[in-house]
Amino acid sequence: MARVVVDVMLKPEILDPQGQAVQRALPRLGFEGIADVRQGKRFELEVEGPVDDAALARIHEMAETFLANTVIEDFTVRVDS
Amino acid sequence: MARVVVDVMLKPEILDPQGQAVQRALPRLGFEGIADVRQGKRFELEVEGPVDDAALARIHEMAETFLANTVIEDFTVRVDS
Amino acid sequence: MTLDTVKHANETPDVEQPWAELGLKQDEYERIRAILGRRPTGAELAMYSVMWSEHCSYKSSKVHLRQFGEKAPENDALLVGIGENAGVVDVGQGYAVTFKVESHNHPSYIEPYQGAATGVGGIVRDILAMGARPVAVMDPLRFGAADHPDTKRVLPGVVAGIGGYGNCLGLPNIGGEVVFDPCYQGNPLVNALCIGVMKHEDIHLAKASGAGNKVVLYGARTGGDGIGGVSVLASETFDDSKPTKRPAVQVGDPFQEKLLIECTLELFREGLVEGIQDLGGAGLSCATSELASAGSGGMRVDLDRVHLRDATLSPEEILMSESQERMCAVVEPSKIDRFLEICEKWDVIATVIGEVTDGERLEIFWHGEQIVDVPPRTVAHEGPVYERPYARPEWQDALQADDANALPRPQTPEELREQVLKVISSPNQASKSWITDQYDRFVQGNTVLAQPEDSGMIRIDEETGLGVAVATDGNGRYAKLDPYAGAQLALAESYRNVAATGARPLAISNCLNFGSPEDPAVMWQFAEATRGLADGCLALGTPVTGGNVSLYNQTGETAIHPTPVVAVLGVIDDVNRRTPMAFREEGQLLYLLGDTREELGGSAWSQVIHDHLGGLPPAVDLDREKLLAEILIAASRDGMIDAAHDLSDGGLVQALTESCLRGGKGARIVVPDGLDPFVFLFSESAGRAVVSVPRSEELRFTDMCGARGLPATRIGVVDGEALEIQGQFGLSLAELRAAHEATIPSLVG
Amino acid sequence: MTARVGVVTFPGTLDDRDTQRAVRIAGLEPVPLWHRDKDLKQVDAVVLPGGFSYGDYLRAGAISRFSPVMETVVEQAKAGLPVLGICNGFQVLTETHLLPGAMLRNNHLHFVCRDQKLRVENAETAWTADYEAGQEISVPLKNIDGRYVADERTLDELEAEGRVAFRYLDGNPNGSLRDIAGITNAAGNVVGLMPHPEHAVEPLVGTGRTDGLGFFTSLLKKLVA
Ligand SMILES: Nc1ncnc2c1ncn2[C@@H]1O[C@H](COP(=O)(O)OP(=O)(O)O)[C@@H](O)[C@H]1O
Ligand SMILES: [Mg+2]
Repeated sequence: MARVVVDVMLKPEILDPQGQAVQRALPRLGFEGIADVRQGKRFELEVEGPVDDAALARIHEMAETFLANTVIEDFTVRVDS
Repeated sequence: MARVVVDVMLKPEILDPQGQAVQRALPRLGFEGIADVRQGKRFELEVEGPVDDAALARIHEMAETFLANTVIEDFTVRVDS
Repeated sequence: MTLDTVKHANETPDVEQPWAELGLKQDEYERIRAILGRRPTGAELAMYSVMWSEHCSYKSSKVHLRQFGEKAPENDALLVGIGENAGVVDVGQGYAVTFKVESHNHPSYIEPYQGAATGVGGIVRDILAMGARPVAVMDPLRFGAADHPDTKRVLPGVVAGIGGYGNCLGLPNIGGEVVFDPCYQGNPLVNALCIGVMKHEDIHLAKASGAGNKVVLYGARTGGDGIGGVSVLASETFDDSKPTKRPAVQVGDPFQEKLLIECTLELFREGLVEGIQDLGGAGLSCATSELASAGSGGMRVDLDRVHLRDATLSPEEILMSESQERMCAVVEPSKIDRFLEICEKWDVIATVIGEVTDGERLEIFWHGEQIVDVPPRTVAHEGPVYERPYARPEWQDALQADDANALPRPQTPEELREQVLKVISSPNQASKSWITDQYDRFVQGNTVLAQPEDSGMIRIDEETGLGVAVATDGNGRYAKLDPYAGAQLALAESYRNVAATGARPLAISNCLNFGSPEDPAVMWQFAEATRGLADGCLALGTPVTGGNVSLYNQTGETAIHPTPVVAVLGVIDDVNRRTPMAFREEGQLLYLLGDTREELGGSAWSQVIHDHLGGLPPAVDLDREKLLAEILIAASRDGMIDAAHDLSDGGLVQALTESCLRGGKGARIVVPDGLDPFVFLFSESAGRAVVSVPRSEELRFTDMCGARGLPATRIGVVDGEALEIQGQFGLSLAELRAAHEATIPSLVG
Repeated sequence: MTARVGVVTFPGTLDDRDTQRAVRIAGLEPVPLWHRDKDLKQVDAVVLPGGFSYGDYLRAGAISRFSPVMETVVEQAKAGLPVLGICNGFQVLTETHLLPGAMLRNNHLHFVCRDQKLRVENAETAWTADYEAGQEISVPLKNIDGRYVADERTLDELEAEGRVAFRYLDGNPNGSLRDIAGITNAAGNVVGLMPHPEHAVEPLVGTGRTDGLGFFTSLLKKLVA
């Protein structure tokens, strides 16, 4: 079975308090030099059958209409190697 | 500035209620053929300075002690190209 | 690997078995062999080991818990007593209420969010299994020192887990406790309580009867989480050298649990359930053996029918899995179709996994081959019982001799004022709203009172206003000084809290959190605390309906303070008559009820100002507690008081601070003649409350107190924008608020 | 005359029974609606109540939006049926795009449960006609994903058209842009807000206020008029 990964991140202009909270905590934990942190979602889909262009197109549509809310989020789809 | 991505996923044996809920919804939306869905977190770190082995080692430690809870989660670290 | 069938076990009697790794002792293993007349199969060994663990079998505590039955007061209200998933109490008008408090301490230390979340999930299923709709939760919590780094890890996770799970279930969180003490570092206590409501005729029991009836497993799929988790984990001290004792924790799915609740209630409504059991610690091992043990016949289960999340699980693992959000029901064959239909309606997976037989054995099969053949009682109800040795620790005398009443006291009004501010802003005495504001207290629309009120109160009938109130209390410092008195003080405080809101205390549940039972000093604390609690319940007429024991709460040789947590359930005929704690009306008179003695042992003052624990805890007078409760209830019913607040840790000044801030009103207080202002403000004498009396009711109220023999001292009046102790000092409400409310956010916010 | 108000139950909905009670207290007739039924049973209005439908998994409201009942709700809302989304219901309405914008995790990252002061900015919608414009009310707020966001253009448009229906007062509890607590569609029949009016309808329970009753009585006024 093939794995397709969909990454969903908040659009750059949207405030990401989770990422910020992580970033703020880093120096306290002794990790310096991280200028910014953004936190998003990662979906791993196990696809039955071949992952051809048609399948990828369908997953793209799924990401656009369901996995991501494009009002606030961007997404990428890729086959996991 | 270089970007390092840390992906954090629940360990395979740990229940992933979010992934399950997503998977169960897919057929209703007309998307068939997805055998399993797991949902995790994706962190994008903007790193100041060079991303050399030392920096990656530190980020690895950060992921292990902070970004992931290794009692229930696995993680991977990679430089974004 | 070959399947270890019963046949195979008969043929290979000398196979080495991993009984020690599973937490069994040599003699326990020998006993299993004796019961079966052969070596157990792997599956049988798995079942016995989890069911005979401390957590499931109560093997160290049983001999002491028996007193709760033996000394139980006569009480017509008790419909179901100890031994079922939770006790049930008659609250009148045809309604019954079930409630229980349970611990999830060890899992919450390892994974605070999930540990606490699944703690809520587990207790909710216990309540549901009785036939009741869960209507509220509470969460008595204890953490290490407030400024300790591990507290910063554990506390936010635990609070988020309780909120994340409870909020998602739609159960209002109406109270609990938050206590900090270094003794809980590495051993946080996460206790969770749930209250459920039903009609008398809806009570369900955990037993499998009626040969031919089907056994249905429904809810989440079974996975590999927490195998041997809770049970084994909660049955030994932490020891880093044994990583096998730290298995994967369970992850909760509150959404699944919400579906399980609604589905199960619909199954009850349609009369489709003969017997029911939730799956918690020890999973299917527990559910099947308990159902079969309590019923009249035997049971046959085809384990390969269980819906799995992970197809590679072995039968042993399936039996031990502690996957959450599952229930097991016994259903008549003619009702099975409808049963499955309702499960489908709620998107709940349901599988017939077996049936009740007319035999006497619990028999489990795996693809047609028999892997378990046991008498169920020997698994579920006739486990080992230990008479652990116990002895009063030799340090107890020295501890009690180290008298807190002899500690240096403030010398000037200015110093007294400073110490008041220090005490009310200390982590244990400070406002907990940073935590409780993360819990939904409004959902279901029946919350009459919620934290920080003395007890949570839920309306259960909209027409008549019938309601119930519950409070939980425990004070490990008192219990350390004297476990017998400490347990009674926890009971008395919780009882008083319920009465302060106007409800009549009916029954109790309890969670007994202690160190290792293998330490005779800890066992003595346990024996004393249970004896104290049983005697106390007899004196107050409130039976124990159920509870939970959590042992091995210790790191190395150091045990936590003995921490019995007591939950008291009360009933109020009309919630419109409840008494809140806020001072609201200027000019109302403040009365202190009860006697104030010089009692500072274990007090908040001794902890905050002197970091001291020694002496004796406040004296217990249960007759006085009863009288005080009667007065508070009568005054509420007859509209003689507008506010009441019980006095406990922190003493009078703590109670005044809370009531003033809650109502946004100040108070002018006069120190009664002959009383030292310091003792007046800080003593923690039990059996006291402060009430706010409208002037028009003063005579009637004082007459009642006088006639009944309850000391009632007029100490001041609701007035202004400050708490003013005349002749001593004043503190504006703003100052009080800043001191009281800033602490917790600054520690963990 | 009275009105029939449908109250939808999704899997994981929590405040459905509370909403039915509020509808009843306001003198209207509650009609339970089930997420799998397309049929709205001839109701005069629909409330999507609060809770955690589908556990709030993926995004709050994201999965419920695809339920059969929502197909009809969206269709009829576009034809003028009064629809109120409370909390999770508001999230569902944004996911269906009946209302613009989206709801994100609170900026402080915690669940917050408190009594919240609001200003009714638009008293002309189907659900606010019983209030005065500018009226201040207090109702409970309880959520973790309550931060309203939309792009600047949408926000300006909402402001210009008077479609910001409620604004937070005395402190923004979650970082919502422009203190927005609730909005309406252009026609004024579809309203969504994060706070919970259904928990402020009886003096005894909840916060002890009845400021939320107006949402339900407004409906009657609109429907009868
Ligand atoms: N401290 C206690 N006081 C009274 N009853 C207790 C106590 N601890 C446990 N019990 C009772 O023992 C029985 C078994 O407890 P437990 O194993 O915790 O139940 P469950 O399997 O439902 O979690 C229950 O009826 C419980 O109420
Ligand atoms: Mg149980």
